[in-house]
Amino acid sequence: MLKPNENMRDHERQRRNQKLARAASVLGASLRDKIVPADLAVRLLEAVIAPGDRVCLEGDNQKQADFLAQSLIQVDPEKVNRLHMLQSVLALPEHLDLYELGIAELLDFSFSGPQAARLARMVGKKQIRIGAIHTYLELFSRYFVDLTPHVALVVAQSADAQGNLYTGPNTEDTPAIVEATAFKNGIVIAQVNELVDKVPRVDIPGDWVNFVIPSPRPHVIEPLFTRDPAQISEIQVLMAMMAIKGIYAEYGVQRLNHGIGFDTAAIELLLPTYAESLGLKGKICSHWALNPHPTMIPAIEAGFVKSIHAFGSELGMENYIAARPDVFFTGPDGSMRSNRAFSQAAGHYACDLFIGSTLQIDMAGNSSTATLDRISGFGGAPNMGADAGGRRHASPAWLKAGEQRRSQQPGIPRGRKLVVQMVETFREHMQPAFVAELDAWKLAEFANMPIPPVMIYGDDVTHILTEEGIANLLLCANAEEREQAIRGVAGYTEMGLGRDARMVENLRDRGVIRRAEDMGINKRDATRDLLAAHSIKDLVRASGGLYQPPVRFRNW
Amino acid sequence: MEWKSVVEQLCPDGHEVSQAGNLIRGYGRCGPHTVAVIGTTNHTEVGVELALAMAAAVINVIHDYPARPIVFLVDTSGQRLRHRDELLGLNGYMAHLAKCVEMARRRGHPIVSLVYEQALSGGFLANGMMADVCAALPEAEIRVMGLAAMARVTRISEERLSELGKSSPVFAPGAKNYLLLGGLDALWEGDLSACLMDALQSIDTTDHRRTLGHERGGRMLAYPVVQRVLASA
Amino acid sequence: MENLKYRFDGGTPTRGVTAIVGVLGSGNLEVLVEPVALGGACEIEVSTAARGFGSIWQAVMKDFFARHRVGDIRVSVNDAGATPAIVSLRLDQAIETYIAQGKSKT
Amino acid sequence: MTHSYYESSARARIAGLLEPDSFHEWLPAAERLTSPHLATLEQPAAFDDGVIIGRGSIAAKQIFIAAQEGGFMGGAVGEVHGAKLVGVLERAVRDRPAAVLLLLETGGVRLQEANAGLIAVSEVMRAILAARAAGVTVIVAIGGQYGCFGGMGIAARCASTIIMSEEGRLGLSGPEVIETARGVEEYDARDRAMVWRTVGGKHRYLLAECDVIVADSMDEFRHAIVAGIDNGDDWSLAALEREHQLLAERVQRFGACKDGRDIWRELGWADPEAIAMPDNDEFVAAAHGHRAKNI
Repeated sequence: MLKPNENMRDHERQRRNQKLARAASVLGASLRDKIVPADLAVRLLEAVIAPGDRVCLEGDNQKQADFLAQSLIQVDPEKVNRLHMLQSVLALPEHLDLYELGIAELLDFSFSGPQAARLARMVGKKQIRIGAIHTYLELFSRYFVDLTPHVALVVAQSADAQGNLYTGPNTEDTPAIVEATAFKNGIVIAQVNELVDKVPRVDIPGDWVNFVIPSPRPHVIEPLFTRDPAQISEIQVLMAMMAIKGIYAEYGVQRLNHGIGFDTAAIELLLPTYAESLGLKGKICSHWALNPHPTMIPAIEAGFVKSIHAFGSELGMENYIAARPDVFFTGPDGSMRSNRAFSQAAGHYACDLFIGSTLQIDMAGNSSTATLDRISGFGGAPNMGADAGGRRHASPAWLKAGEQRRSQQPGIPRGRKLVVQMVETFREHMQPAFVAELDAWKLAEFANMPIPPVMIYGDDVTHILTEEGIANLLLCANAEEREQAIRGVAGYTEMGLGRDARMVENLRDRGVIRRAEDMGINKRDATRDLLAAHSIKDLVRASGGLYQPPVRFRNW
Repeated sequence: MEWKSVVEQLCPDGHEVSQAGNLIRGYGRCGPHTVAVIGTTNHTEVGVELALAMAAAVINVIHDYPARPIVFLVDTSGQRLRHRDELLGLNGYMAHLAKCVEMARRRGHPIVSLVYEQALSGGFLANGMMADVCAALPEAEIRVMGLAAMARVTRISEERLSELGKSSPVFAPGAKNYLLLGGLDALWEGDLSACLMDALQSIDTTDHRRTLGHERGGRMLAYPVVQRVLASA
Repeated sequence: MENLKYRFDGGTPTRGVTAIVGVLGSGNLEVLVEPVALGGACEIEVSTAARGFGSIWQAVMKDFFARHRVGDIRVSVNDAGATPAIVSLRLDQAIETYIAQGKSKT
Repeated sequence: MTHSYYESSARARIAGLLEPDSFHEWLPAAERLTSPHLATLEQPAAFDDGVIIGRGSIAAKQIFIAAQEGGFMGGAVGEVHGAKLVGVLERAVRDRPAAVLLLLETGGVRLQEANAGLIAVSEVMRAILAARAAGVTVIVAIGGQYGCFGGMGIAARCASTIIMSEEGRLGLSGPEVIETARGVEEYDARDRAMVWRTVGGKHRYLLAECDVIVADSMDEFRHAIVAGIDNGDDWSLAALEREHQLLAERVQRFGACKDGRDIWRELGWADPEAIAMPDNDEFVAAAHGHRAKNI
C-alpha cells in the first residue's frame, strides 16, 4: 500500500515517463541514442510538452536556442497551449509569436532588450500576462523554488550520442537551467550546432539531457560587448579620468564589475595610459566579474588584470582568451567556461564596485532604463548595482565606503559596496539624464506593475558621476543634501538648473561634490590621445592578432 | 529620340555611325565638318567596359584624326551600380575617360556633347559634362537622382522638394534647370545640324559654366566665389 | 532651425585673433570668435538645428561669460544638436585659441 | 593634438601637415560664405561650407591646399564648396605653386544642392585637369572617416598622385547606394571587412588605384606628399595610353573576380587573409612584386 505522499511523488515521475513514452512512439526508429533529427523537432515538442507546462526556453543577451524557438511556434495550439514561459531574455520575434499563436499565455522573464517595444504593445492589448520581471539571479533562484521548468529547451555548441553537451565559451545560463529541470522530473532538450564523437569537454553531463537535436543552422549569437574605441568621445574620456582618479584610486578598488557602455569602455582604455601614469597598476582593477570586453585587451596586456570571470563570452575573443588562461577561466580544451549564475553571484558578493550607465536618475538617486513604450526588464544590473547586505568579508575599498557612510549615519561598523552611476547629463537628442520623475512610474501604471521598475535604487547608489563632477552620496547627511548633491552634478538639465547654488558650493567645500579641477584633473588633458586603442584594429594589434572581431566592426 | 535619328539630324551630309552593344561610335559630316561621334544608348549604365571603350574611341580620334571635333551623344542612367565594378575601380575608369577628353581638348579637338535622352550623375560627369559645349534636347532628362531618392537621403519631403524646385533650379531634375545653372550651354531645337555647326563656331576651351550660371541667374555664387579666391591676398 | 542672441556687458576688452573651433557635424558645433569693438560687451549669436532649448543656451552662455568675462568679442555658433557639455568645451577652446593666437601674433 | 590623420578635422590636418604658422586661409570662416541652399532648406550651414582653402608651405615649398571637412554633411560638395576648390585650382594655374594639395573626404555631390552640386563636381574635375595640363602637380590625400566617393571619387583619380592610408576608402558608388539599388546580395554594406576589401586603401594600392599607401599619421602623409611634389607630374598622351593599357589589362585579368581576395590571389598573394593585419611598412614590403603595375 502506498502512502499518500509517495503517491504525489510518483505522479510527477509518471507524468514525465508518459511524456518520454509518447516521444519514443512518435520518434520510433528515428531516435538514435539521444539524437533526434531536426525535421522531427516539432513532433517531439508536441509529445513532451503538455498544456499549462512551465517551459524554459534558453536565450540570453548573447546566445539563443533559436531553432527550438522556431520549432515551438510550429506546434499545434490544439495540443500545446497555455504554456508558462520562463526566459532570461526575450530576444527573438518568435518569443512573442508564441502568445499571438495561442501557444503560451504567461511569462516570467528578466530582460527583453530587442523585443521591449512589442512586448509593451502586447501587454497593452492584454495578449500576454507577465508573472514577474526578475533579475537573472532571481529568475535562476526561482527555478529552484517555485518556477521549476517541466521542459527546458537549451542550446549548446556540440553534443555526443550520449547527450554530453559542450557549450564552448558561451556556457552562460545552461547549467542553471538544466540543473533545475533535470533533477526535478523535467525534460531537457538541447539544440546543438554539431554532433561529435567526443565533446572537447563536458559542460553538461549527458545523463541530465534527454534529447539532442542537431540544428540546421548554427545558433544565433550576438557580439553585445564590443565597443569600437573610435566612438568614444572626449567627454567620455574626461569622465573616465574622474572615475579612475576620483573613485578607483580614492578607494583602492581591486574587485569590480563594469557596465557595457562607451563610458566604461573609456575607463578600460585609460587603465594602461592614464591610470598607469598615476602609478595605479597593481593598486586598482585587478579582479573582475566581466564579459570579455575587447576593450580590456590593452589593460590585460599591460599587466593590470589578474583575473576575469565572465557571464558569457564575446564573439571574436575566443583565441585571445585561450591564450590568456592566467586571466580567464578556461577548460582543458583551452576555451573559456562562463557561467552567468556564478558570475552574477560574484558581481554581487565579491566585487567592491559596480559602475554603469543608465537612462534616467531622479532626485533621490533612483535610476531606471524604462521608457513609456518599452518593457525592457532588468537583466543583471540590479544585482551588480546593489549593496550586498549579506556580505561579511572585508576589503579596504568596502571598509572605506562603510566608514564614509557612518560619518553621516552612525551605526555598528560594517562596509559598503561602491555603486556608481556614470551618465552624461544629456544623452543624444538632448534627452536629460536627470528628471523629477522616472518614466518608470508611468510604465508601471500602464503595464499594471506592482512597483515602478527601478534598475538601481537611490539608497544603493554611492556616487553619481557626470561630466560636471562626482557627487559622493555617502557623505550626505540627509535627504536634502543628497538632492542638492545630485542637482550639483546634473549640469544644465532642468534638475541641475534648479539647484541651490550656495548649498552646492558648500557641498563642494566639504568634498561631497568634486569637480574635475578639485581632483587635479585638467579638462584640456581629456583628449582621445589618452585612449590605449583608437580603433578596433588597435585592439586586434594589442592582442597580437588573436582577437578576431566580427566583420561589422572591421574597417580593413 | 532614337540615336540614329539624332545622328541623321546632326549629320545630314552623311554618317558612318554604328552601335555595338550600348556603345555608339563612328563619324559624320555636318556642313564643312567631319565629326567623330561617340556615345551610349538604351539608358545604359556605364560600367568599366563601357567607360574603357569610350576612352579607346577618344584615344583613337586623337591618334588618327588630329583636331577632328568629337560629339558625345549622351544617354545613360548613370554609373553601373555593381559591387564588381566598384571592386575594379570604376571611378578610375571614369576618370580615365575624362582625362582622355581633356587630352583631346588640349590637342585641339573641339568637344561637343548632346544629351538626347537621359543623363544621370556619374555616367554624365566623365564625358558629357567634360565638353566645351554641352547641349540637350528639350525633353531630355538630366538629374543627380530621382526626387524620391533625394527625399529619402535629405529627409526632406518630396512635396517640399518639388515646391522648392519651382522657385530654384537647384533642387528639381530637368534640362531647363541645368540651362539656368549654366550646366548646359543650350537646348537644341529644330535644325540640329545648324545647332552643331553653331557650337563648333563658338568653341571656348575654358570652363565657362559658372559665368553662364551667374548670367542666367540660376547659380549666383559659384562665379563670385572663384573670383574672390583669385583676388585674395 | 532657431537663431538665438545674447549680449553680456561689463567684460574685459580682450585682444586676440579670429579663431574657429569645432565642426558643424551631428552632435557637435562650430564656434567662431572675432574681435569687435562693442564697448566691453560680449555678443553671442547661435544658430541651432534643435529648437526649444533657449533657456539652456541662456544658462550655458551666462556661465561661459562668468568663466571668462571677455569683452569686445563676438561669438558665433553653428550648432547641430551638441549637448551643453560639448558646447561649453568648444566655447572654452575657442576663447583660449583666440587669446593664444593673439599672443603669438604680437 | 592627435597625430592620427583619420581622427583629425580638416583644420587639424592642415595644421599637422604644413609648416607651423605657414598657412594663410582664403575666404576664411569669418567671411561667412555659407550655402544659400541650405538656408532655404532651414539646415545649419557651416561658415566655410565644409572646405578650407589657402596657401602654405611644406618642406620649404609653397603649395596651395584645400581640405574637405567630412564631419560637415559628409564632406559633400555644394555650390560654394565646389567654387572654393575650383578657385584654388585656377589660381594655381596663374600663380604656379609647387603643387596643389587636395585633402579629400567626401561623399560626392551634396544632394541638398543636387544640380548645383553635380555641376560643381564637374567643374572641380575640369579644374584639376586644366591645372595638370598647365603643368601644376595636383596631389590628393585620402584617409578620413568618410572616404572619397561619388563624383569626387572620379575627381580624385584625375589628379597627378593619390596618397591613401589603409583606413581611407575610394570609389564611385558607396556601399549603401549599391545595396539600396541592388539588394544586400549584391553588396552587403554592413560587412565592413568586405567593404574594405572593395574600396579600402590596401586594395586600392594593390590595384594601383592609388600611388602610395601610408600609415595613419600626419608625418607619414607629409613625407608622401613631399615625395609626390618632388616626383611631379606626367601629363602626356603617352602616359594616358599606358594607363589605358593597364586598365584594359585589369578588366581582362580581374574582370571575373568576385571579391578583393580573388584579385589578391591572382596578384600572387598566397594567403589573401593575411593582408589585413600587417602594419603599413610590412604590407608595402610584401606588396612588392604582388601589386598591379602603376603608370
